[in-house]
Amino acid sequence: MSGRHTEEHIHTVEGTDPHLFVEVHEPAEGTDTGLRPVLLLHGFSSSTKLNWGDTGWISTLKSAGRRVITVDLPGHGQSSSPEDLDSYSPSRIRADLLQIVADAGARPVRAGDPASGLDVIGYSLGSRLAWEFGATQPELVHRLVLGGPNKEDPLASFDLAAAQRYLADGTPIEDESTAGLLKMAQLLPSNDLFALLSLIEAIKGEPFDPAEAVPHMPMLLVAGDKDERAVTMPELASIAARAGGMVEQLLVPGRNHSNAVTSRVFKDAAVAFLGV
Amino acid sequence: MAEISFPLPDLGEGLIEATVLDWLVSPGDQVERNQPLVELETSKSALELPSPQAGKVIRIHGAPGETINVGEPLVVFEVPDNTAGIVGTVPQDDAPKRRVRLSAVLDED
Amino acid sequence: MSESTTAILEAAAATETQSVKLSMQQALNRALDEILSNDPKTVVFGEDCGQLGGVFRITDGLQAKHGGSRVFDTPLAESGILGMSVGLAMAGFHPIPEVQFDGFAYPAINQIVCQIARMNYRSRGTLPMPITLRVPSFGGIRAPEHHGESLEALFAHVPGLKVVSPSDPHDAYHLLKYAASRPDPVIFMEPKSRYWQKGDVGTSDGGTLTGARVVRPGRHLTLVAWGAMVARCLQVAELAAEDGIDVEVLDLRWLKPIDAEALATSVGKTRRAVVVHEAPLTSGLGAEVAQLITQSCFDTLKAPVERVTGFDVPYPSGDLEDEYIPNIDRILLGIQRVLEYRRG
Amino acid sequence: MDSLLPVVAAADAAPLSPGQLRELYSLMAAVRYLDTSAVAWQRQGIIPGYAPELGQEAAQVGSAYALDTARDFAFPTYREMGVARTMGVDMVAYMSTHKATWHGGMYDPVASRLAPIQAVVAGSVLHAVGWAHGQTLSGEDGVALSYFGDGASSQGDVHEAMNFAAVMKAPVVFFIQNNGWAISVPTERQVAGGSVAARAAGYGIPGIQVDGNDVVAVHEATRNAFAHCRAGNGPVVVEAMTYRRGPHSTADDPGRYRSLDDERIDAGTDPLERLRERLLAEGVADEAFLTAAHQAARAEEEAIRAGIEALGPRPGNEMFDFVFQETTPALENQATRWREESEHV
Repeated sequence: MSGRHTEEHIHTVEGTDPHLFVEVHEPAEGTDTGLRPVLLLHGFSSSTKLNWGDTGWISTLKSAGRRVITVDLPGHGQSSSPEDLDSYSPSRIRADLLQIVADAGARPVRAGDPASGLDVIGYSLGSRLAWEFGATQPELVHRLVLGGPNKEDPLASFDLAAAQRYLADGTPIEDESTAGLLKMAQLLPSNDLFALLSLIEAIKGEPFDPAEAVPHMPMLLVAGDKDERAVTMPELASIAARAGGMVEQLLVPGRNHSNAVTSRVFKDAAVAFLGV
Repeated sequence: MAEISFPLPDLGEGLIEATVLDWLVSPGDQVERNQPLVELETSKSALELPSPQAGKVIRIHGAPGETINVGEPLVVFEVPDNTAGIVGTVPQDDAPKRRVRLSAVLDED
Repeated sequence: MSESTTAILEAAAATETQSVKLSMQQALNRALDEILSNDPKTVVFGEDCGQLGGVFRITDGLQAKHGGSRVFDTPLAESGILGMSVGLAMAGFHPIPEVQFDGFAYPAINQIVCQIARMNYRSRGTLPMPITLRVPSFGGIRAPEHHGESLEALFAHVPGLKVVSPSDPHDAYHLLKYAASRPDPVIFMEPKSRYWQKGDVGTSDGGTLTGARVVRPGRHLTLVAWGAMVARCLQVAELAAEDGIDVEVLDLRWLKPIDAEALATSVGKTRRAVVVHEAPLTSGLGAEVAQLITQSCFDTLKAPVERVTGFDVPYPSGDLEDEYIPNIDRILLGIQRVLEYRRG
Repeated sequence: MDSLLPVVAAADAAPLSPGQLRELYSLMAAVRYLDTSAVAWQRQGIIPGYAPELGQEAAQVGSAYALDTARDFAFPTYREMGVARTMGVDMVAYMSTHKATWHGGMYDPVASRLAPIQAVVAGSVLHAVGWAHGQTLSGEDGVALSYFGDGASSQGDVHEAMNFAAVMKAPVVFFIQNNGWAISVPTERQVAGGSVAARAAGYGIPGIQVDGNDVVAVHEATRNAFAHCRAGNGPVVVEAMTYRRGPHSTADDPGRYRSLDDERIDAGTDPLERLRERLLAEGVADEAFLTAAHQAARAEEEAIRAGIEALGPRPGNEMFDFVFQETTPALENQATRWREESEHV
């Protein structure tokens, strides 16, 4: 894996270091566009490697001359799994992200300076975090690309008690969404289930309300046309549009929530949308 | 020219098959090592498979939506079978060129 | 081994044909494969010989087929590779080490000259050294320094070593198998500029594997050569035929022991000889060959034996390679000098 | 002396028995007597030259005593007479190398498990690695014991050997007799990094230093190293700190590079004397045993000297006979020519 490993950075947020695994990937040699860095935020039960590395996103962005910042969410990938619930809350994660991108060199948008600001690409849960990050950091975030987005976080309706019963004694889970998400989490032996359940619990404490804080920067919403988790994408788009932002939507033909992410159509659209 | 078949590799964590989402190359394309070849989906994730080597693609296996088992042929490359080692070039046997002519009277004793 | 090579070999086996068309690369690869299959004491190793299959792919696929304990990579240290070969031979193995390029035999000279060549002697025959040292040799591929050298005279001068160099895929296949089956150390010099040209390899019968081989019969003059120079001499012979001169080409093959009888027979018939080699002139094997011919054919020789060779300069860079390696015109001029010679 | 070896290596080895301690003394006495006699032989014109190992008896006997000639193999240089004697090599056949009878000596290296005598001092270190790797490939449990000195440790082949052995986890004991001198150059101007054993760390293998004048300590260290190798843990470096009490060879004059006072101070206690005092103090042996050991050593030396004196030159045809397993026409011709022109029958 190329990239500079910045785990030695020592800035703490709220007095604690969340030990998130951060990498900065420099543009492919000779391609540097001089544009602002791109922050990638992966989905639930995924990781930088699965969501962005194996799918070709990092190499695509690097080849497009972009500097890329990746971070594994707490309890995911190579990040540690903190024991305290607070480390998993979306608000705390947003604070950590702010510190990480600042350490990686992102600076507030300045008119006429293409190197200033930060573009953010999220997928699924990462899109929710990106939406909120954009809404709360209007001076920093330049543009957003949200993949597989949903106006309500499916994790908020996750039946935590049923999941814990299932894990304890195998009692079947009635709620289909909960059962599906848990199955997805269990498929990867490397996943830390305790950490993932902590994340869900923390998210339930701070459910997604897109209307509460709406990002005003231009955004591109992308989902597979078979993505059942993103059927509310048009509603999200209209929330953003009502708030005055420029919103584009793209449906990837034939793709669903789990396989839209590799799509060339998605990547090409994102690179073009952010390449200004 | 030699053909080198690249079978579907083990994509990790005990997966035995993958479904083709989309091919990013076509037969006849010259690809570089690490260039994305194909989008695949497994039961766990979707991914882009980079080319293990440089060469010309001559066959691809599996239309979008089809499933391929680990170990089955995925793509066949054509590579020159006379590449030099780590240094140097492969010499060509050109038609012999001469300036000198033999002019001798052989005394056959 | 590439898929196409395998296919060719399988097709050949299926139809029981007596010969297959292979490059020298493929022929050597196949010979090593068979040696490993037939002799459980054989081990093949060197820098990048395992996983990569050697920089010239001579050991391609052998590790996968025969396992990492029989075909393996070593650290980058030629003296270590050859010294280890001595110990393996002492333990009853039949090592086939590779020195990646001829110029890197120099760091191993101590082990080759002081140990491999002498252990049988030192131990009064109780510790034979059945080691076949493969050395990609000679120039012709525009390689950097130390990647093209002609060390045959150096090796041939060392008591206890045998030296052989094949000139085509057929001989490469059979001579390698033969060398590996012998109890003495053999320096196996592979003409790297000939690795890629294909030729018929008769798989059932290698013919006589000791001594020299007449690759083109002729009446008027003998061209003596080995390794990559054999192909060039064959081209020269065809051109000479256009001028009415019938040239015999003798591929010496074994540079130690040299087949003095074959020299005597050939030159006894043609009465004229030119010896061609890439190595520098002075104290090159051409001198040895000329002496052997003079010894046996002095009375009937029509002219002194001519030598067309490289010069007494370090092997030059690729751009000057064609100036250094005997070319067609220089060989023709050598022939002309012999033809023009008149006594007294 | 510090050791990085796992304790497990020595756990199942009993301490040396009184009988073994007495045997070590007998061996050292025989070696001492033969060594000093060989210097005299040279003065008397019986042999043209000799490389004494006076003072290194404990290092040589103690280490070779740990070797199992049924499965192990030793790789000497040219100063390992004590090793040969301990391994039970025919000493007339061994000493014949110093008679200039045959380079590698007349003994059978395969049967005796001692490689031919070797003048390129680091050359055989790589052979030990190759032989040891052969044990791994054959699934056998033999260990190679490679002898060399502080001088040889400067050779590149020693580095290549240690690196190869470490990479391949070859069962080799690199046994260094650091006798303080590489002919005229003292260790401090020969060995950088403090010691040869210290280099082992760079290869990730255990390196131990041992008092090379204490035969029991040498033996235990070597025995532990063998156990470490045999257990599949890869190579070990053992550096026995000793002192070359004599000259480099019978042609060498140490007075040109060290004084008698230096020798007295640096050599420490004579290893044979040390063992003698220990045996007496522990009641393992009495004066009668010691006297008998010295008498046996003298008798042995006399028999070996008689054998050496009786040893005529080898027939000249052997020059040709052992070059190859399969001779060549050219060599046959030369042998014929030699017979016709030079053989005095």
